[in-house]
Amino acid sequence: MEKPRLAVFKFASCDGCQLSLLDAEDQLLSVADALEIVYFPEATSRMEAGPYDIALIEGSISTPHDAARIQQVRRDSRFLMTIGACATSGGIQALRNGADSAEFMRAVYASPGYIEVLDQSTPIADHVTVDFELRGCPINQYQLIEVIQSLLAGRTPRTPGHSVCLDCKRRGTVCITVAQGIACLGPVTQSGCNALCPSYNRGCYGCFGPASQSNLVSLTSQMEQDGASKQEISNSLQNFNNNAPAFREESRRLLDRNGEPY
Amino acid sequence: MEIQQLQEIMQQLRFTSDLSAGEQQQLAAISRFEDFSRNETVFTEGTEHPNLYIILSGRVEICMTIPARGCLPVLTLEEGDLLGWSSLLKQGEMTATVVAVEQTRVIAIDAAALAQVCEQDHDIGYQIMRRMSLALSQRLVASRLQVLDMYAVSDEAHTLKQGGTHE
Amino acid sequence: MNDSVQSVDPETCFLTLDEFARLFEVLISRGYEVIGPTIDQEAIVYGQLSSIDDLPRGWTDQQEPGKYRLVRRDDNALFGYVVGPSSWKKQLFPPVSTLARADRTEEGWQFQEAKEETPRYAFLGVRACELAAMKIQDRVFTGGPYVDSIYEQRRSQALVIAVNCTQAASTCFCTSMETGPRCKAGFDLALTELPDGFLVEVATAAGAEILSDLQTMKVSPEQDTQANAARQQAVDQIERRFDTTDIKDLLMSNLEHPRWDDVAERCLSCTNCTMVCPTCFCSSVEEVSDLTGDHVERQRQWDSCFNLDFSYMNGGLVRNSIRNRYRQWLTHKLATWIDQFGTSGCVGCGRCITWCPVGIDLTQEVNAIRESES
Amino acid sequence: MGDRKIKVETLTRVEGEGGLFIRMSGDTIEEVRLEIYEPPRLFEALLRGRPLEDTPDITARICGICPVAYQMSSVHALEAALEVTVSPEIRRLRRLLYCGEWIESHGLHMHLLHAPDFLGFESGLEMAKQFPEEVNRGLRLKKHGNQLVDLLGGRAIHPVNVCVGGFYRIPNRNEFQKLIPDFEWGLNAAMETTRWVAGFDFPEMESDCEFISLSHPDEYPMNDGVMKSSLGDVIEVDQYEAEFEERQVPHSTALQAFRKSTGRPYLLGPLSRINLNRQQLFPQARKLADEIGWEPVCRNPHKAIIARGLEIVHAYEEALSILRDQHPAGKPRESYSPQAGIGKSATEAPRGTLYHRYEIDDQGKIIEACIVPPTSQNQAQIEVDLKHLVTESAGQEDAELGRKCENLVRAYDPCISCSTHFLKVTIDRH
Amino acid sequence: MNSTVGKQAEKSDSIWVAKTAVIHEIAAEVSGVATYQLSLRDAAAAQSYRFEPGQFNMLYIPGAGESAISMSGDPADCGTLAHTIRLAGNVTRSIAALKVGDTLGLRGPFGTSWPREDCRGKNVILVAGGIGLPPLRPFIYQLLAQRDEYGSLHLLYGARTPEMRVYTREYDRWRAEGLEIRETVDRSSPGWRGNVGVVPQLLERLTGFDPAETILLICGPDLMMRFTARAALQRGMTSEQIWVSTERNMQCAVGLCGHCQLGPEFICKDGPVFRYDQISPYLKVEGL
Repeated sequence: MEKPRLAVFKFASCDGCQLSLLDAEDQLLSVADALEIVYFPEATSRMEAGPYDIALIEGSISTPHDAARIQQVRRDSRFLMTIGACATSGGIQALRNGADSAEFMRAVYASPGYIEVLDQSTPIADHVTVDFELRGCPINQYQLIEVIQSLLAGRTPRTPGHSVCLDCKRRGTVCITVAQGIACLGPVTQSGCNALCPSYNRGCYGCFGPASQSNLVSLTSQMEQDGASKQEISNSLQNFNNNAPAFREESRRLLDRNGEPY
Repeated sequence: MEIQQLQEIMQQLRFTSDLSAGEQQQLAAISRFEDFSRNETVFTEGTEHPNLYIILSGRVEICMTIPARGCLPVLTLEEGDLLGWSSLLKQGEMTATVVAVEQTRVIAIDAAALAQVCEQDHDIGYQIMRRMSLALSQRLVASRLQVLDMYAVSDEAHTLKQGGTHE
Repeated sequence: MNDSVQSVDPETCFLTLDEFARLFEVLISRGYEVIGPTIDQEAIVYGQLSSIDDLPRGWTDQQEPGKYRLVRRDDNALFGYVVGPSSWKKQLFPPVSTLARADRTEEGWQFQEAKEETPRYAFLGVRACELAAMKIQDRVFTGGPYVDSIYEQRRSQALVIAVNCTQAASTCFCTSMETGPRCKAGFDLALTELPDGFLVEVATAAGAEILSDLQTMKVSPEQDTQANAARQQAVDQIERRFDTTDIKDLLMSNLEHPRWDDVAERCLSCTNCTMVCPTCFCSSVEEVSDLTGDHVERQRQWDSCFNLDFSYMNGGLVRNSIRNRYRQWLTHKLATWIDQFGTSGCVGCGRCITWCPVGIDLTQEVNAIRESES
Repeated sequence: MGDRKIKVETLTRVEGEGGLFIRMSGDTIEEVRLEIYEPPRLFEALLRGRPLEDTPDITARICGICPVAYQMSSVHALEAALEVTVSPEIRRLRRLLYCGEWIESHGLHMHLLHAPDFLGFESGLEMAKQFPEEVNRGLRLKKHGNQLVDLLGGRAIHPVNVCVGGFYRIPNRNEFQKLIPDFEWGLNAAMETTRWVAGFDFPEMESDCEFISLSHPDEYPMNDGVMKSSLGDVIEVDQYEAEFEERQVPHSTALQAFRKSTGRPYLLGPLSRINLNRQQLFPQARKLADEIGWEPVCRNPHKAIIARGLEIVHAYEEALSILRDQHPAGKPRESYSPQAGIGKSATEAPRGTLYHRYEIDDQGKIIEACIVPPTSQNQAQIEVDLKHLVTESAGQEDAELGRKCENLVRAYDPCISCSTHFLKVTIDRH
Repeated sequence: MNSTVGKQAEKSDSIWVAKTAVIHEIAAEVSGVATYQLSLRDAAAAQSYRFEPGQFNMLYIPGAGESAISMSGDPADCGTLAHTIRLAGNVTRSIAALKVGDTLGLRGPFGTSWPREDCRGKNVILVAGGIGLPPLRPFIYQLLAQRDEYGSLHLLYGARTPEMRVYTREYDRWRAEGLEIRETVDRSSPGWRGNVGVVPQLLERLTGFDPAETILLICGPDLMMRFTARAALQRGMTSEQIWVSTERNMQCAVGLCGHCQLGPEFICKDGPVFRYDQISPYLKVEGL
């Protein structure tokens, strides 16, 4: 049987998610054995054209060139999977979406005229059909391996959708909000990090984006009751998944609508 | 002779069995037996039709026409089922085409006469309409169930996008 | 611990603080892993103890809906707190355990039990509500036609040393659930803490055997009075009342009550209440395999009815809203549990109230429904 | 000979995406250009107005390969602005964290990205088939680095435990102790690896560049010190922006860094660090440098792979010394109250000096941020060295010349992801 | 009440450990549905294995997981265990990838069975919808094996389309042995001369039985069961005469994991077969 052809593509991102694959030191060689890695510039000089069986996409779309490039990648790829917050929600760089992007460019570049960028940094799914999304900033290496394993076995990958809280309890972390009054996005954030931050005595900052049916209004109301300002709460939602609809809407509700419901 | 025979049968049919003898007789007076051979059309969608039917034996199918797909059967009716309510309710043209799937014997009731009977005697009219409502409500429930496609293979396309599909 | 061997009228004796300190070495030398209260992560949790010094000496907990704080006591009480975020469920029904293994061989799949050595626990500091919770989980895991061997083995080997509450938190309502605060059954030894030692009730042979390694004293009438007063203090401090009259019918006849929508606006569906609950027992099994897929383990993990996927069926989700999931949890805990196991699933420990990040109080939710009825 | 253009569309085995463009007219080299395709992500702009506490988490996202470096430079700069001094214990732990990143990043670059060039493979994964022992050893080293960052930072990529003032939580002694056996093995393995790469067949090359790195009297430079130059002078970190400047050069659309006083580009990174701080290496690393005959000043950029090996050895030694002597006792972080001010810091990322400057207001919000990553500073020097290489090898076929250039670029371990928000970029690939 | 014979054969066996089953035969039924004949590899286990109609096994593909699949073979022959499986999820897709001779894991049997004793001396109407026929088939075999002990026997079967009807090859034999079969499909297709319409209508029309002396057994989607039961109640039957086989997310199969709860019932352990009065209040509540 021919091995599935794997390609890894990068758009606007930090490289961390594709590094997760190279960081799977124990499985890396067996992954490389089970698949043909035919396009993965960070790891190999082998650069074959499509079609690809599995394409991993890192990064968001933020330039006209990338907007065109992703279309070709989609045409070339049978199973297209986005990896990480940039690709699934637009990434930290989507913070510019609401802002004056020309002003943003001027703040960083002396003569921004050279740089051709779109006003918005958007997730891959805004441009092409995505077959599977792996969340996280960065993604969880074990989830990535599980997905690859599932694809090899012809299964639907299993990645849990529960909140961070469940993982805190499974690993025996005491709730930092209740016991210490530390603000935490855990109750509304999807698991995947194994409830990392609370185990390091800090509040979850939402790397894996909103959990399904997350009740943000209730959590942010509680945070306000505990003394946080709307600006501070909104700020806590404006991280790597700021453009994920649930976080984005709640942040806007707090700031633009002064907390009034839509 | 035929009226008597009709009346006897009406005592058995679920549509008419618990009507009073007088009412059954009134109904029998405006009814007659009719037979359709296999593949014979009972009435056609878009036409006006004088009769209402109760099926005694055999089977008919209700078909509706979709261009390029032809006349598609949506429901089959058999013994005891009511057919052709449009003619009684004076809704104008028939809403479907009905064809006998096999040799079928029906009681054909003159719709205009039945309407008149109901009009003149609201007691019997109430009885007839109540039964018809029941039959139609069952038909309606059945149609809903059909629409819901109960047996559709609900593929376990399980949360392909993390969290995404549940929102 | 086995109910049937518990004597009806337990013997009582007194243990000085010094002798109590020796209890640890006695237990450890007898091969027990001592689990009890200790301070970790700004809370009193149940963890492995090696000496009396690991106990939360001089600390107490203050609790209210959505809030827990450690506070210094003005004495050196060792068990001067109420209950914390952890329960003994963690030891008896571990958050993660391997149920079985599968290995692909030339003759096809081979399946075998995942044999793990069962730890022999001595639980120190079990509260009355927690004894009730263990009894409830006993029914769940061992009372039906199918017995969960992991639970059963851990449970049957465990020594239970209860400690009577001498104070209560604002979230406690064990008196309403008739589970406390006095430890009445289900223990090997039960302690009541006094300033200079412990009153010890001996309920089983196993308990007596442990005590035989320690110097015990006769209980003086003053000590007895003191202990009664200490226990009474807990009773007196319980302010929360919860009316459980006909609660099953009340809830099951109000499955479409608007209050479920109301609580759904507040509920985060975060699973915290179910995770801290000492009786909640839902779990899921995950397949854990190597990349070849030839060696697979089935891992059971705590799960929660608040999880969206929990009710997944045929490509859809049965309880696809927070309202439905909260209703499931509450009606199960307080109503249908009675049908299934003959008791309420709630012991009145108040953990779900304290550890809810937004302070949802199940007693208030039920009261709201009850009030709308009358 | 007429016009000649050589284009390497996509540089492989480097972090981030870029290309290489060479234009010659006859024997004259008109242009040698590293092209950057990475879209800008505007970090300095989006930091403005945010609480300073967010900075280490956000700047880490500039680069998934060296997030620790970003976190280190940012917390040091912010602590400077806040006038916070961290305890010796925290300082030591920060070095330990940095050791983890160096081991991981150097391990990755040496085994999976760079070594295949010397042995003729498309990738480290391909190379593993013929050199399983070496690649597996490399993966294990890399894994140790990750384990260390994982323990102290919470996770290998974008650690969560670093904060202004220290850490959120300090792991307990037991957690540190557990790593020691692996690290003892790793120290020996790292020496083996270094001996292995030292035996590669290196192309002859001499770069007359200026080496610059942090320097510290008592320790190998990581998160503290002054800037030292191979020209002999010393620059205070405070003077960084006064001394180094970015300029538009005619042959490139990118801004490139030069030293004002010399008007010439300079080189940061492992080669510079070793050349300037060899005496501060831990004993075994220093001994190994002698053993493999490391020159007093190595000017061959291809040999940076050996420098990385020596630095891994050093990182293992230093990590072990910290791990063995770890008795967490003090508070995990220093407290502070917000105050208006400006803070600057430079630390040594695996690829070289990473400079941060922040201006904060009295509420603790960021007013202005300036981040200067090593790769964007090295770019000018890389182009100079490329030009040199092209001049010497002009007679070769396009493909061969292109390949040689690509190999040279890889020797610097450029991190294009990092450099982008700083560099002027053109998105036009063609 | 109906019996539970799901206790493990040997006390020492963990309830969590599957037994190795070998695939003997795979017969395609209809699109996406096939019947697998399995046998337990361990001779002693195979020897002692017994099940009652209505019960299910957990079939296990390591790595993919377990799936609850009804027994669909003849309970008189427990040597081979038939399971009719529809491709739906990870597990069933993985099973579909297996071939004759391959192995998989099996735990069971679990759950309650059809009320054989209640049926004795009564008319029995079996109503099946779609893939709801396989769980009834063992009971059909059982009824027909002792045909004399029952009154009239009817099978009312509704499928989505004529092509989706399962076990059609057996209908003639069943008819010959005394089972009257009526079928209907939701959607007709060319050449279909049978009924079009939904299953409850078959029950509405059914004549020649005394509702008071009849037991109705229903297996199919929740909705189909509710409306079939409704039609039966309209015909004068009582809830006590109606039995249904329900479906929820069965995972542990022994009532210990909580997934398949419906009201007070764990479907895996207290069901899947319930008397209608016991379960109907909960079937009607949305999202319970």
